[in-house]
Amino acid sequence: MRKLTYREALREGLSEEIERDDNVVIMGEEVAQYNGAYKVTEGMWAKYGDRRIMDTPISEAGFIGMGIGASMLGLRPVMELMFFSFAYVAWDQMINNASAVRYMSGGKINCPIVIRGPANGGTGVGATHSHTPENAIANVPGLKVVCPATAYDAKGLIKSAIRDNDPVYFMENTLLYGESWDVPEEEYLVPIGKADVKREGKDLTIIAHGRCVILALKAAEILQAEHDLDVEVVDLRSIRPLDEEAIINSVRKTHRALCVEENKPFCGVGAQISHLIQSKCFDDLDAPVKRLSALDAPAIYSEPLEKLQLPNVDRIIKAALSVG
Amino acid sequence: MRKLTYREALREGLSEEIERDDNVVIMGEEVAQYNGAYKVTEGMWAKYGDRRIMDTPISEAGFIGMGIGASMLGLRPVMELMFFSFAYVAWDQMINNASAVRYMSGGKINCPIVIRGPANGGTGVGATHSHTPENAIANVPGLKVVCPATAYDAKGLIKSAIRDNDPVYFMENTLLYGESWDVPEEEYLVPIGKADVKREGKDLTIIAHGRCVILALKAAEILQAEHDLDVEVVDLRSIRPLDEEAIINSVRKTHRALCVEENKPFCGVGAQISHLIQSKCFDDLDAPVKRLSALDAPAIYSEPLEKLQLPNVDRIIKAALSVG
Amino acid sequence: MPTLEVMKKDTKTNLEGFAAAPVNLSLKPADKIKLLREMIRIRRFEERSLKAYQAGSIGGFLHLYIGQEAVAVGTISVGGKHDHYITAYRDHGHALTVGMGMDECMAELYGKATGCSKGKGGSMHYFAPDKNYWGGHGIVGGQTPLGLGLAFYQKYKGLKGSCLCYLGDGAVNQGAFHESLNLASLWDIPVVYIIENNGYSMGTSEARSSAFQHSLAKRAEGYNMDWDVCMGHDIYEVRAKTEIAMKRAHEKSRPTLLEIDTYRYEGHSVADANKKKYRSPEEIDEYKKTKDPIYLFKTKLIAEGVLTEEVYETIDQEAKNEANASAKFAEESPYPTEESIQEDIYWEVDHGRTSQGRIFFNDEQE
Amino acid sequence: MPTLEVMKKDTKTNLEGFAAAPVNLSLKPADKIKLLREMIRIRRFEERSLKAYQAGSIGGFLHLYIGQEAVAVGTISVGGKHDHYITAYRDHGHALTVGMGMDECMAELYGKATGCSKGKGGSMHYFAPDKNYWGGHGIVGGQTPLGLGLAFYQKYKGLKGSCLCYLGDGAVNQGAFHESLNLASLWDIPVVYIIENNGYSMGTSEARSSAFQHSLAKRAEGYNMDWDVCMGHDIYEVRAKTEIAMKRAHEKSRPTLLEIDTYRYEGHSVADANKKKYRSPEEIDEYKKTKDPIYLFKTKLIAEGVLTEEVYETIDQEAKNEANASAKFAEESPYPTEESIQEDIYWEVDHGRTSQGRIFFNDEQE
Ligand SMILES: Cc1ncc(C[n+]2csc(CCOP(=O)(O)OP(=O)(O)O)c2C)c(N)n1
Ligand SMILES: Cc1ncc(C[n+]2csc(CCOP(=O)(O)OP(=O)(O)O)c2C)c(N)n1
Ligand SMILES: [Mg+2]
Ligand SMILES: [Mg+2]
Repeated sequence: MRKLTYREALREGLSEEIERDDNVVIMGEEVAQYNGAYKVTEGMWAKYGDRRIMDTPISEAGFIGMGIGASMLGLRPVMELMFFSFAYVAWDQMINNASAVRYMSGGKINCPIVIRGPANGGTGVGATHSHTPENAIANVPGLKVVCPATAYDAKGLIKSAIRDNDPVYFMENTLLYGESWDVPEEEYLVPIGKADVKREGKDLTIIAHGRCVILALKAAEILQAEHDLDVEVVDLRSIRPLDEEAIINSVRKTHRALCVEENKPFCGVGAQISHLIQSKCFDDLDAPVKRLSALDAPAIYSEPLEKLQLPNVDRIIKAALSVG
Repeated sequence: MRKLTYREALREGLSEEIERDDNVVIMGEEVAQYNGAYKVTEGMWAKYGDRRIMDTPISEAGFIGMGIGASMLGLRPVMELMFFSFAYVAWDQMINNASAVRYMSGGKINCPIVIRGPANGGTGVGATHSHTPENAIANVPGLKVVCPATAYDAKGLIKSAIRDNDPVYFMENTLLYGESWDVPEEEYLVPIGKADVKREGKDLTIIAHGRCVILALKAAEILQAEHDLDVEVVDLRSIRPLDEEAIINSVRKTHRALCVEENKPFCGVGAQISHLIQSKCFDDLDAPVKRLSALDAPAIYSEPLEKLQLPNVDRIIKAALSVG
Repeated sequence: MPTLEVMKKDTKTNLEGFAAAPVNLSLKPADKIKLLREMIRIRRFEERSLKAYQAGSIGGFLHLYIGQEAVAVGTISVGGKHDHYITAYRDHGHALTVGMGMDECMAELYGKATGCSKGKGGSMHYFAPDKNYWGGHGIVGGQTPLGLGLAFYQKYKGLKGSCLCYLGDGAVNQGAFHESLNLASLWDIPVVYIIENNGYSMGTSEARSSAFQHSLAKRAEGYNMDWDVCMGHDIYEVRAKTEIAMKRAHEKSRPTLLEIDTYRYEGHSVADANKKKYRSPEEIDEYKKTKDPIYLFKTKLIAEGVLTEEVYETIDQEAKNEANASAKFAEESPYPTEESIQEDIYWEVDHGRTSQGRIFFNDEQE
Repeated sequence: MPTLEVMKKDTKTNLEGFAAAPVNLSLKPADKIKLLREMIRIRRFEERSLKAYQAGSIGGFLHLYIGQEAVAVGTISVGGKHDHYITAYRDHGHALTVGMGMDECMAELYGKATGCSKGKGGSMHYFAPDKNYWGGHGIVGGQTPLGLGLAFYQKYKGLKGSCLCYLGDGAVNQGAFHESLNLASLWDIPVVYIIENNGYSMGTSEARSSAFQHSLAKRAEGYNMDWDVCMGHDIYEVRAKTEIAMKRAHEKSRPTLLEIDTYRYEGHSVADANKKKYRSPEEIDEYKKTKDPIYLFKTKLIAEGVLTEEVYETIDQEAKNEANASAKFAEESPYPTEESIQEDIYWEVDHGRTSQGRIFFNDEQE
């Protein structure tokens, strides 16, 4: 099958939806004439023009709020945050307006908006540019959060997100943009809220999302080869809605679980999943659920150190072996 | 002993620190001439004047950022958010600048700032005014979060928070402001990071913070009287740092745990604590850790419904009895 | 914008100047009566809601619009099919003006299932998308980018439309508003930002919250945007200046910042204990005596021979009756069901799931 | 501000006007050489860092200041004991000017433990509180309220101080900056906001990101704040206009919005692939030829008889040697230890706990 990079797959998904629906517009800093800070939208402005692909000033609260307002009338804006970290200057718009306007109107309104961008560390951009707030966003009823780990999922999920009638926050990863995966020619969608077992195994379940899935798969191979540990890797793909069934089924089979994520530990996604597992698989568990997160510190700049701070293959192996 | 309301206790703590240290200033909307939207600072402007007690325009990002900047030089600003929910328009300042400037400078700077205000629902103010983001804030290394449940703790903790050399986010509750508790005349501090067992029991541990502690204590009485269930209530008081030892010791004694909080369930503080308990008390638990949170929806306006949405005595009793 | 400046001075001296504006000359007697009736209905509705609040039937916040009626009625009366409206939490006046019913509005205050938001939004969150009314927003300044988006949609679809986005004098110092002004001018978005300047943000006077020259609206010059200042007690002036701004939006797709001076008679919200401390009772009485928008328009219409005392009394009585009836309707309406707490959150949950997986996360307590 | 307007025109025609300003007349030859040396040191330091980046010794972002040297050197050279500085991520120039060493700065870029932030902050996050330098901030506009706070502290303590808070032309459209302008003027805070207008925010020209009249600085009028515009290639003009603003801060405790036109020669960051697409190579060359701040000042000093080609060459060679030495220092320095990842987060953890309980939350993997 043909291979596409994560970046190309996203671009293809975005382009297909732009062509499919006149209500789809892309806005963000440098998405048009500059071709995207990370080139996700490369060539789209030349092809689709100013009306559909719009460069914005550095006013995230303003233009994201504008997108939310326009979405109330039926526009389907896809807003790029150059870094998802910049959501914090637009937090009120993203958390209050996008999530609550439907409820506060008694269901008269919905906001079919997508807010996407890279949410990750690992490239030496430091503490303020490396936030991964999927936990905080998924805490908010009314919002949806997806974190694709592969090109295939990125394309299928961005298309589903754009067609979704609720706000979908779509978190990517700059370290994945250049990686390639099989992506079919023919159109497809990946449903939001469906996890994907990316590796089957019987001894331990690793639950992860985003790039940590890729690291977990690498770790699984080594654990198999060197430690004879047969690991199942469950890629959540969506954080909210959450495919709890997939997690439970896997843990009921393996009796052991490790949650891996790039976020800081306190109240991370792994905490929610650990709680889920202990409540639904209490008698199935042979050992406590373990969690592996970024070392609990602001993202450090120094690249070799940041590699140690983030989950990496070695840390995953160590954690997997430590699951009693 | 004399009784003070939660509001009076806070005011007394604030006043003592204002008089103790010229670097302590109070800023916020309507805190001075209006005497505070919830009267926490009543009379302080008249007593301490414009220099120490400052009214601000409705510019949370601006004035809170200003406070953070001034704190880098040694000022100890106590910023009032009329509602803690308004933090979302100042989120970048509160999350990035207050937490990361120390790290990014290699430890050259610290920000002794306190940001306080009510974070609660239950008064029919609706979805945008009822946020309880202690989980999201405690996720951030560099920040501290405290949630006092009584007048005694409120006074002792606000004084400790003001003297603390790191940023402390201090979450109050409008439904507690008018409630009274014993508060000694003589000065005292309550250490940040120390939980308080507010009721001893042997059958079940309820872990809570803020107003949910008060509800849990009421529920405990009924559970004792009507169901012969002897409940221990652990008041966290601080979310970060967290007194894990107090939680573990209690659960090792009772073998059952229920986490109660007002936040929405996904990645709430209860998830973190549930994970802690299952990992540290795996063999001590007779049943899965249960969690009780607000019903997973934006805060509903209709007051009788909001009472059902939030944790209340009946829901706590039901949840306590459901712990297998 | 010198011409506008002149008009501003103008208003101070010669109120009749605006009666003569085309948009007002075109008003038939019935239209004028309708404008008056809408202002009266707002006031009576809110007076009734205040009673209900004091009786304990209404909780939470209640921000009354009494005194500012000519702003909502005057501005919205100029709008057409593709003109949209969005405001902050002081939203009852705009709601009734766009055509929302007293019943649904009062029931919302009572937190009843028959309320315009099914009791989920409350006083600060009235919405009627079918009437181009987009709320009702509680976070100061938070609605200003939304209004930009409503207007952007008109332009994107090639409609001759606009959005009137209202905010208070205190809200102008929220960052999101500044970002919105720049975007509006930069992108030629047909939005009209209307600062309802009632002189106070809660207990803080305009002078204690904003640094400015001449007027808050003049800040628009920094964004190369047209602006004007307007006396909010004269509905003719409000209509005249709103029409200029709307024309600009419709024909040039250019934004306007319009500051309308007005006054609120009650406290910030009905819970405002200091409403007569941060401003003198004399100040309030003075405005009521000399600038009450209903009284002024009533007098004008009588002078124009369009209205008689008798007709006025009837209109007023009808409004009172309508308000009382709405309170009765609200009283008798049921509260929302417990199940409804988790409805109206996700479109897909209300209309059939399109996604999979768990979407609400409470532990079920078997 | 007519007088300032005049000065602005002035600059266009007559650069000497500013050489004659008292703040410049008072400069001794050695002082002038020092200013030139500082500009050269910045350029050579950054050229060297670019080489290191291209060699792969530096990662993350690297935003070069080359072309803008006269702004940092000119403005900071006017400051005194109680004048503080804070800027965005393009912060190397200001850092060297306040007196930070090339070694600690270069080592920081390499992510080494000997860096000014122990390798924890990187290029965007240089700090030297002991030299009144407060960073180095990565979030656009995020430093503007912090600068307000640094200035507020001077006023609170009754010091004759100020804060020069730098931001870019793209940053002016962040809400926090607008809020800061209003607060600064409303509360008489001695802050000088300096817009380093290099014409672009990444690939977006000033005209595509800001709606304005005449200048970005003129927006200050909306806040009743003094403002000025300044040519950033003439260090004499930069010093003259900075001094006016600082005097205003020191003596009247009033803020200023000062826009300094300048230009960056390199891309937005060294990773900017389009640096010659969103602007023409001719545009870049034109500026280098006619407005290079170092070349202009060098020529001026030679004309003034203060400098000779020989002296210039020595200074330049010394700067290059210093930069190369700093790269060597950085190369040879150790990386931070793994333990250090969890240091410098909480003051109390570094100095002895004052609170109790657990403060870091990773599962320990026994
Ligand atoms: C971001 C934010 N900060 C503070 C508040 C609390 N608050 C609600 S209304 C208000 C005053 C607003 O005054 P103004 O904008 O003049 O509108 P008015 O009430 O006069 O109509 C304040 C401070 C809020 N709702 N949102
Ligand atoms: C809130 C926020 N949005 C976007 C960015 C990404 N970004 C970093 S610099 C920059 C351009 C800023 O341009 P300008 O303010 O003119 O400063 P210059 O780079 O020219 O010095 C952008 C968009 C950011 N760091 N923070
Ligand atoms: Mg007002
Ligand atoms: Mg620039």
